[in-house]
Amino acid sequence: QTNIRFILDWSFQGQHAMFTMPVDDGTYTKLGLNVTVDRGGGSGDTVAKVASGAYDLGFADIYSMIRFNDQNPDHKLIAVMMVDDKSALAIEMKASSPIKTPQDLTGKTLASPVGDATRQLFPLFAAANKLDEKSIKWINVSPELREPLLVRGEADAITGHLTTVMLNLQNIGAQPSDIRTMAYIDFGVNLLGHAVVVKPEFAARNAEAIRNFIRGSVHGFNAMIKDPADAVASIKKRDPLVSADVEKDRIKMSLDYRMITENVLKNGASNVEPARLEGSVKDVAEAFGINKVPPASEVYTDQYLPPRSELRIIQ
Amino acid sequence: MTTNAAAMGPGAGMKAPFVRITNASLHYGEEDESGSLALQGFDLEIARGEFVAVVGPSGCGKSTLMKLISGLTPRSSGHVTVDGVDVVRPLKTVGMAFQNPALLPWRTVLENVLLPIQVVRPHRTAFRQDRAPFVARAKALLAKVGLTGTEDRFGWQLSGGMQQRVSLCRALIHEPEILLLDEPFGALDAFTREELWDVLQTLWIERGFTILLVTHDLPEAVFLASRVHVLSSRPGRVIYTTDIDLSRPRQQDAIFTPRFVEYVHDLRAHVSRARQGT
Amino acid sequence: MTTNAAAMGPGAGMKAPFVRITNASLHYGEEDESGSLALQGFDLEIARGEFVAVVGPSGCGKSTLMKLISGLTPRSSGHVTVDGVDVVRPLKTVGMAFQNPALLPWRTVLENVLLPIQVVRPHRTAFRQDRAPFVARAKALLAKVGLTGTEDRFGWQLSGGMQQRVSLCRALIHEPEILLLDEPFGALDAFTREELWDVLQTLWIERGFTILLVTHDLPEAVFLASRVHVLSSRPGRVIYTTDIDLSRPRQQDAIFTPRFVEYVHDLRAHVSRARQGT
Amino acid sequence: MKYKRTIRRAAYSASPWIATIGFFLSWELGCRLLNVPPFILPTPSAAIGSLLEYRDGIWLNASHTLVTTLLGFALAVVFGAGLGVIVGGSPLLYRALNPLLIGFNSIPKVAVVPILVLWFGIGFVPAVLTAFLVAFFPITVNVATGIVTMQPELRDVLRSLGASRTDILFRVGLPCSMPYFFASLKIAITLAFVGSVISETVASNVGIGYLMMSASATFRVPLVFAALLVIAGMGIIMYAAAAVLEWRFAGWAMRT
Amino acid sequence: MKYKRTIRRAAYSASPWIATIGFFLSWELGCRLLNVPPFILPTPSAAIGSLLEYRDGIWLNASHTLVTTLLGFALAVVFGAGLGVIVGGSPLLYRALNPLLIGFNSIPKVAVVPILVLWFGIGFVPAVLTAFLVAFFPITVNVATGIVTMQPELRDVLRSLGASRTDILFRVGLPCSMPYFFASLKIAITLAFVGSVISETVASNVGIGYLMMSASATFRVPLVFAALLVIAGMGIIMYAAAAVLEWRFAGWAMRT
Ligand SMILES: Nc1ncnc2c1ncn2[C@@H]1O[C@H](COP(=O)(O)OP(=O)(O)OP(=O)(O)O)[C@@H](O)[C@H]1O
Ligand SMILES: Nc1ncnc2c1ncn2[C@@H]1O[C@H](COP(=O)(O)OP(=O)(O)OP(=O)(O)O)[C@@H](O)[C@H]1O
Ligand SMILES: [Mg+2]
Ligand SMILES: [Mg+2]
Repeated sequence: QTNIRFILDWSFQGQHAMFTMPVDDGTYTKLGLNVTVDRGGGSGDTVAKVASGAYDLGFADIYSMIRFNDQNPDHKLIAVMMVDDKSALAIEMKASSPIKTPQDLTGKTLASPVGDATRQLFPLFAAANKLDEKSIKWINVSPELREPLLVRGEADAITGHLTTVMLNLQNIGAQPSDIRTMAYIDFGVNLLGHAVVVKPEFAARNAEAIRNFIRGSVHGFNAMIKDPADAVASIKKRDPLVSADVEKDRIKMSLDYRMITENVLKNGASNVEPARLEGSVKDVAEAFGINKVPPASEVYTDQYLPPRSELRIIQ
Repeated sequence: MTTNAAAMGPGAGMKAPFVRITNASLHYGEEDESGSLALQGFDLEIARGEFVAVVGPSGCGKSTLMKLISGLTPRSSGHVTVDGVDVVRPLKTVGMAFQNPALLPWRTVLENVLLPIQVVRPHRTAFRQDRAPFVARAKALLAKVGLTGTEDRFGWQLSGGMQQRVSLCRALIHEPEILLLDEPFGALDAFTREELWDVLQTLWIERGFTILLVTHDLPEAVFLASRVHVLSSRPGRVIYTTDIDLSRPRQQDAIFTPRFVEYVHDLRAHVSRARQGT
Repeated sequence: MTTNAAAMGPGAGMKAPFVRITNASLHYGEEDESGSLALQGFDLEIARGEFVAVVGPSGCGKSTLMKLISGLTPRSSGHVTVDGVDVVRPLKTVGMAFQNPALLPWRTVLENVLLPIQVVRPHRTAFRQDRAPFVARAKALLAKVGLTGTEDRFGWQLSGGMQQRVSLCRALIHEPEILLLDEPFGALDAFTREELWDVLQTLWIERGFTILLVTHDLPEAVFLASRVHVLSSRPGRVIYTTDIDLSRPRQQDAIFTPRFVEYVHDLRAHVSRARQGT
Repeated sequence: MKYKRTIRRAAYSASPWIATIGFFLSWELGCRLLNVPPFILPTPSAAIGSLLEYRDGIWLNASHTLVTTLLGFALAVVFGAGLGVIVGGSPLLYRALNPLLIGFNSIPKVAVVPILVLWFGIGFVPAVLTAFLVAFFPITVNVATGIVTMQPELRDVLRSLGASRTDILFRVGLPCSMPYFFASLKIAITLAFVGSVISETVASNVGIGYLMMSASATFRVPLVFAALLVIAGMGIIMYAAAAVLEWRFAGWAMRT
Repeated sequence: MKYKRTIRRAAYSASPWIATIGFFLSWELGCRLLNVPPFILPTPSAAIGSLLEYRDGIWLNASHTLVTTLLGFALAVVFGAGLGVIVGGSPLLYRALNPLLIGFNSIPKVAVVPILVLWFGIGFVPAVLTAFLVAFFPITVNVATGIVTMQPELRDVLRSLGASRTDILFRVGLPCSMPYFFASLKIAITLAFVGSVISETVASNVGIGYLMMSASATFRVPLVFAALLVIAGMGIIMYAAAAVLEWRFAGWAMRT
């Protein structure tokens, strides 16, 4: 039995069931793993914790990892499983807002946590849509203030993961039809999303364990698709206060927007086209002010993946 | 409860004694606590302008009597009136020198002496407008008790006897109607003490306020007071009273006259009997 | 600095005086501050087992002398040795009754009296093993000063004179080699005071410790001490010394003998002269 | 007169309830009259409703936080009072450590929690440590101040017995500082709750802090306030316990 | 002997420097020996390096935080001491308000900041208010305790003059509570910094809190620690100022 300490990117949410269900149904155990799943405090926090050795594996935004690697060349991490084939970064505004195209954002006020990935990568969005990035007025707020400021009209738009923001807005009384979104992916910014990250040394030492972890997680992915109610139950077991309805919606939304794409349906989970990854890394590196663009091989490796046949995702 | 006294009113006070204590008792703490009954069945009357001394064995309730009259500690039963008014809260017309000097440690000697001026009603307004006359008065008082030059020191920089004299000045400065002095000369050497007897007697003759003096020194009581009360052991009450018929102003050498000595011996006998009662 | 005294050593102390103060002075605060020079050019010797009294005008430095000998306040210059050892830090062999009772307010009377037992070296270990004999001793002492029944009350629930007696018991309980008493009977009535004179004299004759008594009461000094020193006004130094040649144990009626009265008058004259010097 | 006194006594004993209920009533009314949306400030009735609805989950988390806080608080009392005694007893250490202590305490502990987590893992230990780190300082400051300002007359009583510095510290300094110490407990217990909750919001799978995080992440603001009410309630209970001790050990300072 | 005393005096005055430098040295050594990666705990030299490198930006943000904190602290002193006097002077109010105060202060103020932001907008005002809300409680508790435990003998001096309750409060209670008050200032100033920084991390475009947030989002941990050092330094300076006042107004309590 190998012990695996796994840290999520945030507090327990519906889509995390792909990692908790295999714990609950004994899949990991059968694969020779003893997995503990802890909640995290944001992707940045998660990568630091994996790098420090406090955790063995983490679930984090792949671009956060790139930035961390640039700052800490002695403690680089690498992604071993791409979970989100599509980034969910997006800009949200009220449906009644005059902002209809990216260019309409010129001179507007946007609220966002300073560390939010959407905000950090906004330059890519601006460049792709010929928008004067400097004309934007940013307000820095903590996550719990972002949506209320939009609702109250103090911000013209906000940035954040679709799957988070949409549900938050619904929680404070907005209807889906009241909200307009601009997902980066739909506006020329072709980014990937969250991945399972690990220290290369750890991966090298425990190659078979990582492979088995991925096997188990693919099983969880499929189980979550098949039985969302069971998935929610698995989350609720860990945080009894989550709302079943909201998390069910979140699972559906995560699957639709982030996790299940044509690529995934056709090739299975974690099928990363090197050119796409390389392109996005180059763009992101520029936006982050990273001079030494890392080669794709230092960002993501498929060497710990089980055979493609075992990565199949069935809708 | 207050009706009796109120009926007489302040006008009637001319005739009635200035301080009147009738059948008063005082418990410290809860009533049932043993050893906390300090005064019982206490009767005492003091006319306006009188100089009265109280003597008695240690722990008999003399300091308690002071607190009773000034209203610092409420009586448990009985009647206490001052100037015809029932004493239910601290009086505003007393000057009190406590047994322990109790100088405020953050104030200099001068500021300590000026404290009553800053607090007591007619003076405080005047003081705010013009400090000078009050400062002069305080300095004059300090000079009278031999403390010139200590004005700007703190109380805790003085010797025990000096602190006691500061405390006496503090009791006098606002020229109260009634002066309650609890062993004001206890920590002084014989000469300073006798000098201050004169100072106090002169002040009393000039100003005519009412004085209640607690002391252990029987010659002091006889020298200063017009009447001396002897208290019993705890619970205290008056067991003997004598008028001192000596002419005023009394001089230092009066102490050696046979009448004086006789008064002292008489009191001595009664205090002794009071102690025996323990 | 310490060489002189050290050279004599504790062995030599048999011959040398127990307490020896030579040309000592004591400033409070900074040296240049005016009015803070309490003792100057002070000389005093006390033999082991002697009973010495010190009298002098208020503020002349008597309490300061106590602090000098006990090491509570360091001298500014000169020499002070006790038992042949230079006094540079508080001594461990004194029992001190301060001018102000200074009872610890969070301790009951009994606990206050037991304090030295809990602190002073040989006793504290014994006390930890068995409290009973010490509690009995404390109760016996309290009984001697007339405070039976107050053991479990707090200091601040007692009258001034009672507190002073507790403080006296606290100075005695650990049977110190040298006893420094600063007006220990100041707040007591004549009878209690005279009773305690007897108590103290008996203890002294029995135990033979060295006593330095500060008092304002000249008869008290004469009655108790074998030698009396008169201090000058501030800055204090000894200006007159007299041996009291009265047989021991002295009885209460000795007070009225002519020799006694003569001693008192003699001292009176010298204290008066000391004050005039101001 | 007796009647009056009875009324006054009743008013006295009921006063905390009156004040508290009055506070909640005005909060409720304020919210309703100003029509404050619940995601800004829920009414207390909504918060209490949430409290009842999720009582099981809240109870689970609250008990966890309580244990964490108590442990951190206990550490803070022991260490804080100990440091206060040391620092109050030695002017040199007082001077030497003051800047470090002040500097350290000016730092928001949220910034320190991640370090603790990296060292001790997620969950229990960092929360206890955070509660401790946040709470010890007031105790240290107050105990040291109490010792430094002990009455010199009482100190001299001990010195005249040739007592060692430790003896003086324990027999006069400490009792003198008891009222200060108990005052600081009031401050420290509230800070301990703040500390453990903060740590739980940063890194924990359980506890009121985690509950608040996850509730506010999903904008269940009434639930957040229910959690806050629970913390407040626990703080009050803890304080009441300390007040009993205060009466026992520092009652002499309030003698009349 | 004179020589010895000179050395001791020098050690005394240098002690804070020695302690502080010793602290930094052991931190530096610890990091190097244990090979702690900079994203967990940077060495102080790295932090100071960052401090120098970004001094302009840090200075800008620090001065903003300083102003915010000072305003909040000033409010806290005025309100906290005022409330302390009221509460210390009236047993009824003391009893009535205690639970509310304890309850309120057990709540982590991070939870309250969003409400303040929604009411007062982003930036300056909520930060000042947070600093105030965090800092006033220790002052209130200590002032009230100082007043409640004033020496009864001194209170009786005033009462014997027929002084009103206000007079007693101001002429005896307040001076008696001065040592407590100054002790609480030490606590309050550190809390005020914590409060304003916390508020800035939640919602502000400027200030040390914002700087820390954005530095930690970009993994510039040494910069985060540089910011922490700046806060610590400001806290120490503020405290030094308060200590001067303490010596002036409560020096009597430390008489020897
Ligand atoms: N605060 C208190 N609580 C309880 N009992 C007290 C308190 N103050 C005084 N007593 C008791 O009341 C009695 C009288 O005390 P009081 O101080 O009036 O005596 P006194 O005549 O002034 O004695 P002394 O001459 O020694 O000063 C004493 O037995 C004392 O123990
Ligand atoms: N802490 C102090 N700081 C400054 N000066 C002091 C201090 N204590 C005493 N003095 C001064 O030293 C002198 C002697 O004081 P001391 O207390 O020894 O007098 P004393 O002889 O005991 O007088 P008393 O009989 O009044 O008690 C006095 O003038 C006093 O003002
Ligand atoms: Mg008395
Ligand atoms: Mg003296």
